Amino acid sequence: MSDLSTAIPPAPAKRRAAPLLAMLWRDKLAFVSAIVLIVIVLFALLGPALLSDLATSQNLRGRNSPPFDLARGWAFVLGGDSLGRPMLARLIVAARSTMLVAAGTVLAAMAVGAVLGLLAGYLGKHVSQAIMRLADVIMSFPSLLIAVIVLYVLGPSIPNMILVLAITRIPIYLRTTRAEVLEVRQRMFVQAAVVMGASNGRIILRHILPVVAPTLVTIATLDFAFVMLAESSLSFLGIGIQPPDITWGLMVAQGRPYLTTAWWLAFWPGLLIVITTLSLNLLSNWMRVALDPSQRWRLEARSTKDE
Amino acid sequence: MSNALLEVRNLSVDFHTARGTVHAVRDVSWSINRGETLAVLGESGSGKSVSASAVMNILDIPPAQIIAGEIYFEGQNLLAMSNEQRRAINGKRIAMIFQDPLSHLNPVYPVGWQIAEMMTAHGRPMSEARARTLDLLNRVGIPEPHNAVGKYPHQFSGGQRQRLMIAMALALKPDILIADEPTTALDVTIQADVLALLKQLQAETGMGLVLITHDLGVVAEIADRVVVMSQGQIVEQGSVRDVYHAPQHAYTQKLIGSAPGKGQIKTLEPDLPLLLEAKALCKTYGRFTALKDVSLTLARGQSLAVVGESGSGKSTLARAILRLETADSGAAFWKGQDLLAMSPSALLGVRRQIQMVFQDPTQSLNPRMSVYQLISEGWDIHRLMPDRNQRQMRVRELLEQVGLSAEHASRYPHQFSGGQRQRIAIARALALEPELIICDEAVSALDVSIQAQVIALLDDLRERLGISFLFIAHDLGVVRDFADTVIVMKAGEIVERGPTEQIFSAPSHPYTQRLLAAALDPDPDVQAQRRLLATAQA
Amino acid sequence: MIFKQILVAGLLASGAIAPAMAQSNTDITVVLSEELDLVDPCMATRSNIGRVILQNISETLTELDVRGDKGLMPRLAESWEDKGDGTWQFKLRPGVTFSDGTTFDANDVKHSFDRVFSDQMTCESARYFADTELSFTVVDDTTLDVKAEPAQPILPLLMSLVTIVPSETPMEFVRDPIGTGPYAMSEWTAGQQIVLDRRDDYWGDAPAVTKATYLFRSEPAVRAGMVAAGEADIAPQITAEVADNKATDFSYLNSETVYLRIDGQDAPTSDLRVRQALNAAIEREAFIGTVLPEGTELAVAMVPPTTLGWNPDLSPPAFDPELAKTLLAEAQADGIDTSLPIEIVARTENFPNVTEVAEALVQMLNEVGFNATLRMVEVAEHEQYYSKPYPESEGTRLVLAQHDNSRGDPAFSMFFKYNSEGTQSGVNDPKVDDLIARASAATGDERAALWSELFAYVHDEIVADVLLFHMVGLSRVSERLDFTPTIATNQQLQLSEIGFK
Amino acid sequence: MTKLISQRAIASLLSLLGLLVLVFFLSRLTGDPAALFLPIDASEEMKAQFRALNGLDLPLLEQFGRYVWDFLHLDFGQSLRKARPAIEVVLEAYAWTLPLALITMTLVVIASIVLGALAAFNVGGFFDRLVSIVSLVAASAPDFWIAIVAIVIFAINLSWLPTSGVGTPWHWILPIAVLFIRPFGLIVQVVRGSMLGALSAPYVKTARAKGVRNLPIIFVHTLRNAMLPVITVIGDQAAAMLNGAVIVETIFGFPGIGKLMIDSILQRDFNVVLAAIMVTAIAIFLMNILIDIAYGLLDPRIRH
Repeated sequence: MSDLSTAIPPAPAKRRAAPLLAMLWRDKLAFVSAIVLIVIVLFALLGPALLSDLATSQNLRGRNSPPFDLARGWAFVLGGDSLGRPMLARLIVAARSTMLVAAGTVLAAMAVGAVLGLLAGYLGKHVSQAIMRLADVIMSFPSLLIAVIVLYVLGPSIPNMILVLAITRIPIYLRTTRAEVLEVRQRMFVQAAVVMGASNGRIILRHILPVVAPTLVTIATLDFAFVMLAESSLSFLGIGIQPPDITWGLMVAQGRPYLTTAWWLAFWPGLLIVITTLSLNLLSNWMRVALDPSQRWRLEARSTKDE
Repeated sequence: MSNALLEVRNLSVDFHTARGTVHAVRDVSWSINRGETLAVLGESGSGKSVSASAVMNILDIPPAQIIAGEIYFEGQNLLAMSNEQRRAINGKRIAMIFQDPLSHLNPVYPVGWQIAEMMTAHGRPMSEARARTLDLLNRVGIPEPHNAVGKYPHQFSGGQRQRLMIAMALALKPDILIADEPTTALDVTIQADVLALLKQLQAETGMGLVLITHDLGVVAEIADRVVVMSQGQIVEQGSVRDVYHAPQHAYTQKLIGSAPGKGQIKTLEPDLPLLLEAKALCKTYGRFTALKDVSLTLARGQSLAVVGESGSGKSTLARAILRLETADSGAAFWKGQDLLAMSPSALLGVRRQIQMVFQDPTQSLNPRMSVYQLISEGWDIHRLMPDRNQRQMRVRELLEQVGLSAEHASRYPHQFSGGQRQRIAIARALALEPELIICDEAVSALDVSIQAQVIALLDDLRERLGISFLFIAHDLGVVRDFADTVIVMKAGEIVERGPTEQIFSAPSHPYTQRLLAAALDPDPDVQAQRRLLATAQA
Repeated sequence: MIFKQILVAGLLASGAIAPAMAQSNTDITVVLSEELDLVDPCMATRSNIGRVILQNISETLTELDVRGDKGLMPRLAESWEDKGDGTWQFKLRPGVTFSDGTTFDANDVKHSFDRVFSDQMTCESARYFADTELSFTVVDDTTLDVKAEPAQPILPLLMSLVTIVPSETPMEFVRDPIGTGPYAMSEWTAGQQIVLDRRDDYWGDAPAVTKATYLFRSEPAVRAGMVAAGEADIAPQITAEVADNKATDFSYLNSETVYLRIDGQDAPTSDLRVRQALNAAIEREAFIGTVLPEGTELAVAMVPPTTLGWNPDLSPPAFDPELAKTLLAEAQADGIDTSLPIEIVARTENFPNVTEVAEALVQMLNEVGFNATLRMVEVAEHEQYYSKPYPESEGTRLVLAQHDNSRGDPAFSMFFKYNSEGTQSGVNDPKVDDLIARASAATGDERAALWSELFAYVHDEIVADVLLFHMVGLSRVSERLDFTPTIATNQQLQLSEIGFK
Repeated sequence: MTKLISQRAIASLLSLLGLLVLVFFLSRLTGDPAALFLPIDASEEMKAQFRALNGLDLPLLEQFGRYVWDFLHLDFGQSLRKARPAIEVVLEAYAWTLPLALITMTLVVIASIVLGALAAFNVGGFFDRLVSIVSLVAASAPDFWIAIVAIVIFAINLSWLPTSGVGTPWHWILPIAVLFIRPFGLIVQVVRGSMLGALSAPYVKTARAKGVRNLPIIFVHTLRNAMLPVITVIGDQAAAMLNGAVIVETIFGFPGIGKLMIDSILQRDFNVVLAAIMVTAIAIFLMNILIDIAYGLLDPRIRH
């Protein structure tokens, strides 16, 4: 028998998207999570354009109106806030800044962290040492102090908030990338590339980065949740995003005094944070399995049983 | 119902995998009694280990699923028993040892504890277990048992670890011992020792031994009966001599036919121009000497084999020449220029001329690149062949040259079998039209039938394209078939060198002699004779 | 699983803890919002310190009656008289001892003031004597002459702000305050608690409370909850949202005034009509009972109504958006660029619901056509905008601020807020400067009349700022106590005023 | 080991110095402590006097030189607000943070390891799903929200526990419980993931072939092997906790380093901030050494 005959039958040519969707459908929790996230992204994209006026129309005498009362229109179905603005509209509008801060932070931190991590992992010992010490410094720099410094010097705004949070998150990506690079560069295919004469840049970009990327993406999804909570905590301490900007984290922090009297002020944005982070976590768990050839059967095996 | 102590009857097991359900074994039956040795022979993917795993209740369910069949032990169907009942049999009545003792021993516990646990898990008191552990270590030949019990697996050599596994498996004097490829990862001389130990122990305890292996030599050395498996089914079974001398099934015939070490021995043509000359290469890692004063010459069209056991420095030699490692001293002249002192830009030019094929194609091919990308990467690096159509044509040619077809170009490494992957690696090496290919254990991980094909392919390339080979291997049979010159290395030094013919027929160094003596012949009669000879000498 | 264990443990324990937490006898626990950095008597005018030590540990020569209308009352001084030429003579109470056993005499007073003005430490009380030079002459143990240069008509009132320490007290911040008050500090565990014990050898009537423990919790809900749960007896400064129990929660004017400081030198607020429009655009009544607690009063002056010279004739500007629009249009017609950005700068945590108040203000201004935005900042940054020199901006900034004056005299406010030299002033008006100077130097009815005139001028004529509210403080007091918080509860909390039911 | 520790110590010292420089200069960009220490209507003379008393009127570089000089003599300077040595203030707060972090992390480690390991063994089952969902929710809930709700429910409505403070062991239950939640959620997931990998390792097969029971397989054979990545995450979480639990400390009136840090930052008490950062950095350094020792204890391959 020839080894050709034992070749695993090739999958149909147009793979990639369709099987991924099918695998997503197998994991019902991940599927729901994906839908939830798409809805939130839609909120973020369209919400401010459609609902911005509604979300800022105050009514001091109609403040803290309770939820599930349609008398004042659909926008008040989740109640009104402490200035009589409709919670639902505000939540939808706030999705944009919330996502902007979280996504901006994660992307910025990941980009900077990954580049530094690749350099630290691949270049010589001295570069590596220097970068790692830098990471140590950032790690032990209290994030609250970074927040106060940046916001004092540059003023509170969404881009500055992203800057603050991104700085504090860089070491996570840096350390992970470096550790992975140190492992991956020992792999045979990297050595094979060296033998062929590939340059450092080519090895980093073509051979190491693609292998490291899935890990980074997984961390990024988890970090997304962390950043939303961190942003919320900074708002709670009074050194985060400030009105008139509006994020879910800020809404939770602002609803804090009303926890005993008007629970819905802090509850809905808190719930949205939990739902978003939960969805991201579930989706990232799914992704970890779906992207790992040795684990993927868990999602595919069920398909043979289902059919 | 038969009288066999252990009988597997009509067992069928499915695996649910990424690409649908795989019938791992179909309708497999075998049996064994005390005192017998049964070999289950098969190549990778033949399902030879599955029935043993089913006996031990260590199949992962899912993805595995037992579709049909029974396993009788002392007339009781194991598959109908509770987990607790089977647990009580495991280790005590039927024990098992595995291929890779380093990963099958728990890395974080002392070996003494692990051996004693075999006994405490079955209700023996700790004090008794400790005492017996010392006995066992003594019996399997571990030096200084009192010291050894407190050591961890990584502090032992490969052969010692397998001895430890054996000690553990035999702690409760089981009736059956299942050995799954027990010597595959070991050097030949150590393999011989371990097999001898197994045989002695079997003689002492009278246990039945089920030996799962891919190696005809091991079967010839130790087994009474053999079951040959292919693609999940038993294709042939019978006494070892009958099966070897008169194989009935086509698969068995092919398997026996592809065993290495039988071909025509090549001779080096004289007066070939010198291509590579290494002079006095040295390399140490801390206190460990990997290379000591190693020199060699390689001519155009020559195929030079470097033979040695693990730790002999043979791979370091290749890596030092390729500058994957920095040699401490010495020089390596490529067409008269010292590779080790070359500037990066000059080196880039030479890299095109020397290519390497690694041991494990699963790891040496970037899993995220398609075959087309893998093969054409060298052209990107060296800025060759900018024309896309030309590239596609050349990739097709190369794939066909190594026995693959053009439509494989768009696929990814994980979609191929091990042998096919090694072909891709060879095609990648050929793409840059090198003058020298360094093969570092390039066929060691492959099944024999595929090994033979790859060797034939390399041979063909050498003849047609005049490529030189530096062939690093531990398998003497393969070396005998492929090389015209052989260098034998031990502990970083070259102990013997010469034409293949001379090394195999009249080895001068005692180490070379030991190596050759320890190599197992697939013919049971030859092995039987050697055993007689050895006993006579002793 | 762990949770369950904790819950079970909690359940089992709940019976056991409850009695332990309940306060028997006459010990009380006070839960304050801010921890104390220092306990030095010379810092007693800082409200978080004053609440613990002022008149409890350390006493002053005089004391302002804030419960009744008795005005300035004797404390360590039995009487005082103006000897003319800026000199006041104080007759000190005899037979008073400090908690360390030493006897109180005139030298202690002199030393206390030396400490306040010492250049080796920075005592807060010094600020009340900014441009006044004091010299002390000890006549005898119980008689002291104080000469002020220039003459200071409210010197006896100022004496209510300086605590008296023994003359042995070193010229550095002390951690074991010694005073003549009815209580002595027996424990200070930084970050945790301060304990005051009643003194047996106090010169006055023995108060009912024998021991007071001060705890510190920044969260209002927690403070209120502690009283509800019996862990504390008094929780000042709770928020309206948690004040849901009529039997225990008291509201009172707390001497804080909230206003928008206008920079009269900046466009467009340099125009009177624009300032009037700002005032008319704000519907002050809408805040009360919504984002601000019931009882909050509309402000017509920088100081609360209990202050000398308060002008009852002033009335808050009516909410009239049409008027505001008209005024703006007129200003626009005269070439004032009313579309210039107006940034309202407010400080987080300045007072409960400050963010809501600020957001509502911005909306109200924008509804009549202002181009207003909000900028919430933390305390250090707020200080940058609040005090001179003001940072440049494209349009102008309105600083939302809260000013506290429970001292009974506008002198403590008006110079800083309205004088052209005042650190937080946005006004540059010679008439204002003149009125402040004359009022500060005057005494009696003349002083009151001049302050009144100033209030009216600032409020009605030049419309110097947007005065908003006299704030209400809310405190929760355990039902077992006989105690009503007052306007001074912000600055001090006299344990001797607390009784038991 | 000593070599490793001394290498780490040198590396840490370098980053500590970098940190010192950065914090010193950056924090001085954030405004004037005099304005915050003194009342808003304090005169310019008083502010100048405060600055002079605290050496804040000197040129920045001279201030830094003096600070470094004192620092080398282990003098962290006076707290600008508390008129006490900064180091004293910090150590006092640390005496509270340390036991809080220690107790919480101990509980977190025990709970998350037991639950995570059992979930991994039961992968795909009901218990596994329950643990996964609970841990995910735990890892994604805002802690101040939980803290206040917990006080309202357990202390005010049910009166089971004191609302806040540190007087008795009962006072510690709520802060610990709230602080417990997020690291628990994170570590459970890591334990579960790591255990899933370890349970498919070859030595587990050996143990099963030996006839070892399930519980010893999980908790003796597999867990110890699965602990390395878990230890790393535990280290990260413990480091975060050694930085103080700002929110929990603020809400529960817990006088720890987190609350001290935020107060000092907001009040620009530079010396306390610097001292707190230095002490924290040293604590984290010591903890990292403990983590290294734990690695060695768990895995003999690292030890040798």
